[in-house]
Amino acid sequence: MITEYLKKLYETIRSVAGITVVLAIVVAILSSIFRGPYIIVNTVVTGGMLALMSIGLALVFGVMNVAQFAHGEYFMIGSLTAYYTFIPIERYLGANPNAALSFLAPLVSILAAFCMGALMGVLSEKLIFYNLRKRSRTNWVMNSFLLTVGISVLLVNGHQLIFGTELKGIVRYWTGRPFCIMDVFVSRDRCYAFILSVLVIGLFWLFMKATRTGRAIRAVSQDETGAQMVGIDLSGIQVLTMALSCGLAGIAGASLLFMFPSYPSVGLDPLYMSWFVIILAGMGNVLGAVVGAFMVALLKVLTMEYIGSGWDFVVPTALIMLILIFKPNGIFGSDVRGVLEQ
Amino acid sequence: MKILETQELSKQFGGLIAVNKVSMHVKEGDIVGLIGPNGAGKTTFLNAVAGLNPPTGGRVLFLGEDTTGFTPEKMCHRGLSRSFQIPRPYPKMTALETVLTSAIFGNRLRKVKDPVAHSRKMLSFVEFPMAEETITESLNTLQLKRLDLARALASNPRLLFLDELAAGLTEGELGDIMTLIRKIRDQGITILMVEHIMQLIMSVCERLVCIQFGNKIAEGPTEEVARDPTVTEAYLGRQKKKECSPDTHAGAQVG
Amino acid sequence: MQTTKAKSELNLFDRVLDLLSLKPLGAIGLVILVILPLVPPFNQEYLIRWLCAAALIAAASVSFDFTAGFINIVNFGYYAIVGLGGYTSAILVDRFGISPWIGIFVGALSAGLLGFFLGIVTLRLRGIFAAVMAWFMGLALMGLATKAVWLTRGSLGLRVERLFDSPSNLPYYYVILAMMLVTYVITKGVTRSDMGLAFKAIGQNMDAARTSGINPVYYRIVNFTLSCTLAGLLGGFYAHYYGILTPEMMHTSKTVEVLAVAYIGGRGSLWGGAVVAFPFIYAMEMVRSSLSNLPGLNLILYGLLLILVMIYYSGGFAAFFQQHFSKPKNIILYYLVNGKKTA
Amino acid sequence: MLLEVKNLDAGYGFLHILRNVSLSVEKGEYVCLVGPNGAGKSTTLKTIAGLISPIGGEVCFDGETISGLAGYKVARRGIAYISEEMNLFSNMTVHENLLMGAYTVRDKQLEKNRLAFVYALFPQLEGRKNQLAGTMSGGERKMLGIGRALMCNPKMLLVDEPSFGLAPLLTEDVFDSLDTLIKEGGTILVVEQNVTKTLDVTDRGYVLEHGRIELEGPSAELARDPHVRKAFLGV
Repeated sequence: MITEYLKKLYETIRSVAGITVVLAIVVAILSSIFRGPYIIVNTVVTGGMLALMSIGLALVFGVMNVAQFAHGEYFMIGSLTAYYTFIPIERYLGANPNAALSFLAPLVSILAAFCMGALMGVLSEKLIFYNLRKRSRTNWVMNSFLLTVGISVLLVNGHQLIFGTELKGIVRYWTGRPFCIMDVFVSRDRCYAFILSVLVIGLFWLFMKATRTGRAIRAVSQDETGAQMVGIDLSGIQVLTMALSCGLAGIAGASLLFMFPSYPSVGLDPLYMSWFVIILAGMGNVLGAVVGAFMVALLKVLTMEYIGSGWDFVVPTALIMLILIFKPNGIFGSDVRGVLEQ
Repeated sequence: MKILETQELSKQFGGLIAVNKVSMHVKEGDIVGLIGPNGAGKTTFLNAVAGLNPPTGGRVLFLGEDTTGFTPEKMCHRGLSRSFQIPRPYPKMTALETVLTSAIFGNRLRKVKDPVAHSRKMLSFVEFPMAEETITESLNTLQLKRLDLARALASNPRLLFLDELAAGLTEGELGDIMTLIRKIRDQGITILMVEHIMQLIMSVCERLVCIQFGNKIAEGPTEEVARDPTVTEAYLGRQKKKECSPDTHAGAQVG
Repeated sequence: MQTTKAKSELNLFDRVLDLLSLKPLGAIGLVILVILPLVPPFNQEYLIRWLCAAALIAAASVSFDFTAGFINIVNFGYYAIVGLGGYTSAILVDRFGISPWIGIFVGALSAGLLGFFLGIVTLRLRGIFAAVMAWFMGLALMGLATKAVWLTRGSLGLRVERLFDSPSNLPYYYVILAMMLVTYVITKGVTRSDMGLAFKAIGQNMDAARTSGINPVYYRIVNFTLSCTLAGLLGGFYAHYYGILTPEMMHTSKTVEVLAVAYIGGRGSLWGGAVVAFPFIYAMEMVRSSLSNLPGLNLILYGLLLILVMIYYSGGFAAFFQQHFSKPKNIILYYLVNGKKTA
Repeated sequence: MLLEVKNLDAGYGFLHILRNVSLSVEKGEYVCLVGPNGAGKSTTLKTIAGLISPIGGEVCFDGETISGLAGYKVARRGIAYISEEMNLFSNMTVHENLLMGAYTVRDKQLEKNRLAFVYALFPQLEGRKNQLAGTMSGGERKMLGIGRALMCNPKMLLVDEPSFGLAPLLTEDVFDSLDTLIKEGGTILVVEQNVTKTLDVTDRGYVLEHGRIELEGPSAELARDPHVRKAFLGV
């Protein structure tokens, strides 16, 4: 029994995915030993948020075959919503201190960001993708991709038009001394952001695995016709998927508001990073996206550490190009059928 | 003379063996039918020979040359052409342009002097009923099939693969297609056709090859193959009544 | 596709037009563009500057459409390649003191080389993957330009020698107009030849194209190389016209601008983008300058128009034109739109 | 009349396949639709199931018009369609696939009952409960496909080529399970290319050729018809 499990484990590790994951863990541990544990801490904190972004991206690709270029814009919407929710509350708190409210305020802002992101997601599906789907399904992947490009332009400049280009950020969500983890001082915000991302991913996972609707979403991503055959309303699932995906991006944007103040093109960096993740992990592979997010985060942290800040963009890009050339399916494989043919 | 010969040709997709060691041959000037139930691996076999999905085992000999694993464009230049089961030519091109691609690029080795005239000839040869400037998107099945055939013929092939040319046609159209196939053969073009409509097979083909589950189960003159009990069984199902069920159950669980 | 006999029957004017792949209407448009900056109110410097920008976008959209509209691969790193041409030329001129006129061509060559490389690496990739590949290539190039400070001065911006000494925009306008014409004539010429047929075939149905004897490897590489060389040429102009290069110019949003113009103009038409670019850029600049209290409004219109065209009128302006104006009853109009009948 | 198809015309885009097809199925009947490949059998089933919208004609189920409804709405009315390639959710386990089949069933108890019923019908499936559907063999996939369709307690089954890609022995098994369903009061419309076998087990049949119904009648009569033999073997 045990040998069987070991054998299975060995088989998994021997695959490309296994080798990469093991390698990443080894590298992370080694570099933490040589350079200090902050590498692991940074990786984990960045990775959590990146995972939130990436699963949304992977989900939309898996279920709707839409390669989102505008995903960063939902991140931006999230941070913007959080800013405009949090600031009034903080101002109110300045006048009437209230412990319970000051604890809840960040959570309320993040929840608002989720709702706003989801709302925008629903709007884009209803107003844009639905119409394209109705009119023509030829060359769908490419055409919908270009549509998301249009959405991105629209949202970025919409932000600029309405809210201006200045940075709209906050210093911190949570007051208090930073935590000390493994001799590294980590601000409370970062810590809570990580905990939140783990929580949300966990909830998301539970939703996908255990609920009826979650199963329906997975079913649609695996076989659209089959899903219709068992009575699943495709368009409903598509709207829901879009809402979930954009809502998750909104949460990421909101909970990182202290790091990334909101401005029109704040979403670009998260967009690029989450694209790295899903190319690395395989487009449409949601579980792969979670693992991939931490790997990309590690890569980013290491590049900054060893090569220098600013190169954290060039090195992952070069790596992604190699992956695209040699393993366009990603290291965990793509679940989406027919992507390579389109 | 054998124009095409396959030796133990196999094609495997992951764990699935779609074509399993099929050896067959086509003689010059023949019309050979490739038959078998749905999902038997006929189209996969054609693709493996034509290079669209290179075989994973065995050899292909075309005109005496080992062409295993050649790209489709190379096979086309050697003189092998094919029509598609679901003709999806270039949606935004005109009918003439569609045929022109083949007339220009398919004849690299035996250059056609005036490709436009050649393409027009091909269009009239297959009796393409529409104007040559029609955009292919707006054609119906029969027109598309004829157009695809003209495209396949424009490269002056020695051997032509027809993949379910008659599928989806009405009975009246069937007769026209039969005449057309014979007309093509009279041009000196050897034909290997995958077909389901037995009426067409029986009246046109001289030899038949039958495959089932990727294995060749019969090969020979048409009448002989059609009478072959294994072939009849593959098509009509087993004639005998149900046998004792415990046996079947045991077999199912193993498989 | 015309026979040589038919060609010799044409008069000299029509033959020149045919050589330039222009219809009489296009020639008239070109003449208008040539004299436009000389007549008031267009002879003001800032309006000529707009014209230059429009011509640049027009030329870019033509060579972009050469890839996107024919072999059906959207080169998402297009402006990064433009930037590569610009930077190469600028650095050569700066470091080795060669003439900008030569620098532009070396820049174009370097971009062409990258295009060749890009064509090879995207060979196995289809559709979206090829687009993403080009996108990341562009991002990597931009990252390099930002970080290789010793070479490019990074985001501080690289000062570049201008083509002409005079501060006037007029000579630049004629240069870019000529480049636009060259881009159009080359790409249109190629697509009118047999090669264009091969491009369309591999773009529309790879399997059918291959069984018709078309080698997709060769044509894809040729297409990428040519399109990128032309992009590099435009990059050289960009550098020596604006006089300053920053990595920001290689940004994806610039590509999006070109993409929008090319798609609104009509994919696969080549001329559509070039025609649409002028009124479009003018309108955008008007919006931007007259409604300066509403920043970004012009780009919102951009995005909106792109979305609407993509959903409701995927053929763009070219398809609209084909549908409504290409077969007028009047003989003179017919001649203007379609040229002399050659068949 | 449980299912009534009147003068149905259908096809994919401009590819016109069905021409004026009319057929009907009574409650509790076992009806087959046979015909050569490419005759339009699968298209008929897909059109009834709402996966293709018809060009003309009407489909009535249980007295109500269902033609033109989206696929999921047809499924919710109680028509379970089992396609040729099964359309299983290959990255889900057998158990999850079956639960998906009961997507429209809100009643937990009913769901449990159906699950027990399916596992009783296909004991092999219970043993492979936690296996991924994508890793199963052809015969098991077929059973899972039928099992999944049965989970929603359908009023009627549309089965497309139950023998598709199966060895003869496994085909028998699949037909046996359909037989069991009929005995328990189910209604089935089956499409098959294995003619003799199908006509042997069904009550009534339709012969479809070139998108038209050429013959109809009790299966035993059809099996003796010389035209049927000619249509399939050309002899």
